[in-house]
Amino acid sequence: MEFDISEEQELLQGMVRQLVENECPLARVREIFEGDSGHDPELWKSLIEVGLAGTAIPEEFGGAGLELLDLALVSETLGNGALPGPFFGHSLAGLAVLLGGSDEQKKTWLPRLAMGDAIGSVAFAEEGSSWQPEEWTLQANGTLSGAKKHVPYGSIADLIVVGTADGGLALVERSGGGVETEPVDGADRTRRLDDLIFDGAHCEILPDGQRASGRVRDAGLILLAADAYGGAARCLEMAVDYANTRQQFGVTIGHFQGIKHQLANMAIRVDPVRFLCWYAAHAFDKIPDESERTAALTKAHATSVFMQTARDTVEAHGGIGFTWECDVQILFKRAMFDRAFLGAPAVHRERAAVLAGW
Amino acid sequence: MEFDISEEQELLQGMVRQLVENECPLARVREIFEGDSGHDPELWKSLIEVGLAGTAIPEEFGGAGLELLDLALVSETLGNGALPGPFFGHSLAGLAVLLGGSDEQKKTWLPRLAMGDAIGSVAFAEEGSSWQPEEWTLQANGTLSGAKKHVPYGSIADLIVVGTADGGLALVERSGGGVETEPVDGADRTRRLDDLIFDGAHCEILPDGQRASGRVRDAGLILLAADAYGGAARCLEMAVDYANTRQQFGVTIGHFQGIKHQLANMAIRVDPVRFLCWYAAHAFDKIPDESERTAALTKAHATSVFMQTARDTVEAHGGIGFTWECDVQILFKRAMFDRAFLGAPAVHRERAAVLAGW
Amino acid sequence: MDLSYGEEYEEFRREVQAFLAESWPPRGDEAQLPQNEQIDRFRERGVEAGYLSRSIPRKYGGSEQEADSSKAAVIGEEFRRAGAPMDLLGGGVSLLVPTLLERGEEWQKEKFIKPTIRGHIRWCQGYSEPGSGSDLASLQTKGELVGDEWLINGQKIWTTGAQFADYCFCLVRTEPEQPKHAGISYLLIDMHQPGVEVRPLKQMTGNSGFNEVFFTDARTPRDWIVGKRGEGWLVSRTTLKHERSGLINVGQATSQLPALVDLARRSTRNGRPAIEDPEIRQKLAEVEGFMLANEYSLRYRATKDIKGQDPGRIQLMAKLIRSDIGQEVAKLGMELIGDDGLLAGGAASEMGRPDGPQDNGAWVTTYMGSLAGAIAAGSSNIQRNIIGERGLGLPRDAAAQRGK
Amino acid sequence: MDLSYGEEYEEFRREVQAFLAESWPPRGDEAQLPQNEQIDRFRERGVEAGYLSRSIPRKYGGSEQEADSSKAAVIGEEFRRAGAPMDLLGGGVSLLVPTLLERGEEWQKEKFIKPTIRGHIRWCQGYSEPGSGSDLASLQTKGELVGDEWLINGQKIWTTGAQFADYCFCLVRTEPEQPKHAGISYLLIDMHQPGVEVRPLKQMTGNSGFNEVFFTDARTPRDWIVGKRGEGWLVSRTTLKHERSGLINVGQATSQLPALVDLARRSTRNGRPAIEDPEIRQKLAEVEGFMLANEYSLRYRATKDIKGQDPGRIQLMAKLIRSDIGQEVAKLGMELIGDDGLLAGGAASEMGRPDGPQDNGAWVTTYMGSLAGAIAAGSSNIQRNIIGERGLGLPRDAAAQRGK
Repeated sequence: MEFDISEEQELLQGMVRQLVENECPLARVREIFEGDSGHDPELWKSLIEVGLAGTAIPEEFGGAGLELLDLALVSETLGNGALPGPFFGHSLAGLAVLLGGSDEQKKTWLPRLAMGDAIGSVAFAEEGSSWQPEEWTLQANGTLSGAKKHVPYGSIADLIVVGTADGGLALVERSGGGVETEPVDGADRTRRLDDLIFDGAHCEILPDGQRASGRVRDAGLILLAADAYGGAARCLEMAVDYANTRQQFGVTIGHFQGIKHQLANMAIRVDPVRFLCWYAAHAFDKIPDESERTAALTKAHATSVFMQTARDTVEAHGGIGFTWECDVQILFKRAMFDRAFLGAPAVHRERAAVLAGW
Repeated sequence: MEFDISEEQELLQGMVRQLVENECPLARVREIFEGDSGHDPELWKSLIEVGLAGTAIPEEFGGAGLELLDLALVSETLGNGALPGPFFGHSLAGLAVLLGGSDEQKKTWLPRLAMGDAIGSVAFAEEGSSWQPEEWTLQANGTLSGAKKHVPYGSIADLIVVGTADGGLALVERSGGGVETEPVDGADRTRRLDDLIFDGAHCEILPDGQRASGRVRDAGLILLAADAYGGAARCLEMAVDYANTRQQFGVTIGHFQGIKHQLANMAIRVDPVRFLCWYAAHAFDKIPDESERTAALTKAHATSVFMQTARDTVEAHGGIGFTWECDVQILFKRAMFDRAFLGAPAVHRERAAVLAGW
Repeated sequence: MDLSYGEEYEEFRREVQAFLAESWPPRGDEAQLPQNEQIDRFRERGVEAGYLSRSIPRKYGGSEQEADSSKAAVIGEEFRRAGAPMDLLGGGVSLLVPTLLERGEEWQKEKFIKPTIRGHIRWCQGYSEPGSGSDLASLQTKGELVGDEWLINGQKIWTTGAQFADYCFCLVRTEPEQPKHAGISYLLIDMHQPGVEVRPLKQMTGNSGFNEVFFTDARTPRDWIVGKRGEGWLVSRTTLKHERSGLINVGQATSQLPALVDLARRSTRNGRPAIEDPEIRQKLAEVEGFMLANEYSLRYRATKDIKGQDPGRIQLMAKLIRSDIGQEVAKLGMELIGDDGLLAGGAASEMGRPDGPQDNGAWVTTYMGSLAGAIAAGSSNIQRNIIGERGLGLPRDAAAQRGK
Repeated sequence: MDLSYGEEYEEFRREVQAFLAESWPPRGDEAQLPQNEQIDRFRERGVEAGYLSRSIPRKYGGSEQEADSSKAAVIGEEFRRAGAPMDLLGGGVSLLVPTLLERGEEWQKEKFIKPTIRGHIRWCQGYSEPGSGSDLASLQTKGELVGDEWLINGQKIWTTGAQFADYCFCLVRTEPEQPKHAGISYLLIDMHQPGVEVRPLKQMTGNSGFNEVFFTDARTPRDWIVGKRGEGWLVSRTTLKHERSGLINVGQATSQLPALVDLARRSTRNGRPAIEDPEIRQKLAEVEGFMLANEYSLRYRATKDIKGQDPGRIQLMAKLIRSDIGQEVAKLGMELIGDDGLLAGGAASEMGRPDGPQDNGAWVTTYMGSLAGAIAAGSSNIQRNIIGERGLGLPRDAAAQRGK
């Protein structure tokens, strides 16, 4: 009975934390946040160099051969640093090919994704907040024609895993033509989105796509939850630091019970989320019966907590917290992404209710 | 444009407040609370003497000829004192006869109710939290047979206004036989309840009962809301007094921002309820188009606030607040009554949604 | 309890309507004038008729009317209906002018009041500093009397409208040897001078409403001080006897509800129209309960104002109640817009008051903007202290006591 | 991450099962004995087998096993499944015994530990006083050494089980000239004497769980003191090295959920089964999220205990999290029971943990009882201070500092 991450996993997280601190402290995050593309090829390269692009891709395909728990631990740490870039969509695309692809497709794409030679992304959402496989309507008949919304880094992704009617998955190479991208003016400028319009784009069906699509969605929910925990923990840390720095009435404001109790209330919501995320990822890896429902509850809970914590953190900072200059806004908008992407908390709570037979 | 109570109304409230303080301070409330009947005939007599039993009964029938706003102001003050006894049900019974009765019925009953020669009550609830006129199923065909739940002081009421199928109202004299009462082990021992079983009890239909029943219900909602405001204000006062008395760490606990901010949060919920209750009562008297919906929203809001305030007041008192000895429990249980009687907040919020055409 | 205005005020309403029918919008030649000149002339006439600047003496450009909130309310309703220019808002009119009226020198009143209420000169308020938010009395901007001029050095923040302001009414520490409150003076400073630099502060919504103002050897004449040296704190807190003409704004507290209901009508939730979802219906009705309770509290308060009576502690609560409700509205809006919650936001007011049908992006801005309500003009924690101490009679904080 | 126990512990589980199959319930003649004697004999055997009183040395009646939370968890699971008596709970076993083990005199250990862990003598805890709740160190009960005896005068409150207790472990002010903490001693007092009066405190639920205890010239021998004079505060805070055998109680944090879901299944809301109401479904799923997050926090903490590692600040949060969730559960229950919310309540546990299907009246008791969780054993405000100060590294309150 061991509910804890392993020493290797601690080392992995420590390595990623170090990378984030060295390569992309918040000052650098802000530059990318304010930049045009929201993507820093040098930063992406440094993630690739330590193998993060292929974290959950098997070793035989050039990946690190780790599990979703490891990927979630990476996400937690990247969320804590509000790291910009295509990591999230790229990771899901790799999982989609791994879980749904033919041997041929795996051999073609997994090494390229693991090595970072190709950037992957996923195109799930359709008009009307339709994120779930059973809601997809885009028909795939050798080619794709129609629209997908909110595709992470859709304009730079080389390989796009598209959700298709009847909950299937199809691969589209953006370079193959027939794909137009229109940037979304998203709040979270650390993870850019594009709407995609397919016009006769060549696509390849993933043969096990229908079986894989729910799993890929569940993985996405868990990675967003882990990101949300990391972000919420960072918010809490910022709020505590501010309370220990800011002086009013001759003392730091952390002396005031009003602030202190607000921070304590934030902490008791934030800290336990970490362990829920671990469990959800572990269930994905090892307890298939519980995986889908736990992923839904975990995404709903973790991202709600992050969002409220981000709000509380703005408030704890007073006026400065409401400014563009203050880094809290970057986390706040990341919380908006984690909350809404793949469906808002209410969607997944209702799914969890259905899955429990309520 | 005057949104305020009149000087006469202030005098009325002041008079009632004085009566409560003199005749039934909390120590006396507790005796009645802990007693068998929950009714103090002497106290009731002193209410009758100043005319409260007929507050909203026209002068021609021996009442004070006031409006629902006045009755609500009385209820607010009685709620503030957690006054035990049949006032609430009695007042509703009078309104029912007034609004639904024939001239004959009014002449027979209103003077007796106004003078306190008869105690009135209302029997609305049926099994399954069915309080609303359109939910009533009891058939009245000259006699009544069947059950009603949660009748205030059903065992001592002389006249019971019974809600009947199709939203009608019927009068039953308890002395006429065919009425069995079974005491309910209710939380609020300041307003006792009995379940009633009618077995061929003689009844008289109120000819305008179907038109009146909704109005009587609305009046009941407003009186409960006013009682709730009064009770919530008393809770707040108790919590503030305790914070100004109780010492910890060498100072009164009101010095601690933790407590102070909790009390401020209570106050901003409680204080505005007073004016909402006034408006709801005024709308009942003067703005028929808004009356039903405002009554529903006001009951839901005021009683929710009272309940949460009572909880907060227990917590603000620490251990002592959780004891039987501490008077907070009396208010707490009064909040439970106000909240659930005539239907819980969710019922009336849903009704308000329907009435708004949502 | 009488929610009508009564015949006296309905008669007055007809007068106002007649005036407006004649005066706004301008006709004939006047309609050809530039807009600001149209407004200027209209205001002049409104003052003459006794409808504008009612609390300001005639000699300073006002119409010097007896305080009457009902009349003020009628004027407000009719002017709004006609789309006519009203009394200006903002710190110059609502804070500086009453302060000058009560504490200013005669020459100051003559020089500043009329152009301020006519909108010919604009003011910004120089109170907050980076290190002095809740603890305003700890402000550090220095004023030194050098010859016949004050030399001002320091930084102000959260200065609304500083980029457009002609002058600043400013709290400045002029008596460094005095304890906190006692060392502050209330100075008037010309913003058009080399020693004043205004930098806009971009907000998280992407908009800029506030500024930082840097004073570097900025100058102002010796007698541009209101009250005596070291009395600035008291001067800035001068009880405002100014008529609260905007107060009875019937329906103000519930103004966000229609947009929220409209949003629920056009949104989908778990496959059904959101307006049919029991959770949404409950939340709408719950928030409406809070709004209505606030609405009638404000009407009570307005009535007490009319009567010249003290409304009691309810008047301390308005800001906290409004910002709490605003946050609930904003969260419910976010709940309803689905994946438009990913968007950067649109053109809603930042104080979180979308009063009409809007696109979903505006709800994102409202979602962020609703936080400003809990921060600006006295944080919610400071409000709670005020309510606890002045409203409920609790003792002052141990820590805050030490600061004084 | 490995949520199985592993083969080693499954082997151990089979041993425990074999032991239980033989020993509980008692058979033959033993089955005829009075129940307390059956339990007594079973405990004796459980200690011999190394399953009970694992952290207590053999010479004091324990089985002196190496700390192993996994074994403890397996024992707990199997004993519960068999309905067999476990280690006793309560202050005597969980607080006094570890304190004696660490700080007691040899004769104290010999005299008190074994009968305590066997349940032959019962203890109550005499810490809280009417004037000393959160500020425990301000306690006033006096102990004066007169000859060879302590003479004790004062009042304790919230004393659970005082009416059944044989002895009280008690904080008493023996050095009145010393400042707050330094003047307190830790005394053991016989409850069966004329100077001790126990009065039950009736709770708002109508039940009585707590007592007041009045000491009027109560006596205890000079050497019935643990630690030195004036060291009582430290003694009472002795780090508990006691094995936390109850800690890995898998599913503990979610134990209220099934009853709540069951209640929603059999309740009606606005004319439909409550379980089909989207608001109820959302609330159930939301509260389940909080419960699951807590559940896995507790498992993490248990794992860290096994490894002898510090779980960090999460361990400070358990009580506040539990009482917050308990209040949400209780409110949701109240929301579901309709007009049974008028009732006086039924026989639920007062700490708000209805673990199985219950009647609606029990939910009323839960509704009140859930408040006790926010009050008893350190109020929620004190918990927030602890989390803020020890968990987040915020400074101590100005006011609290003054009190020390």
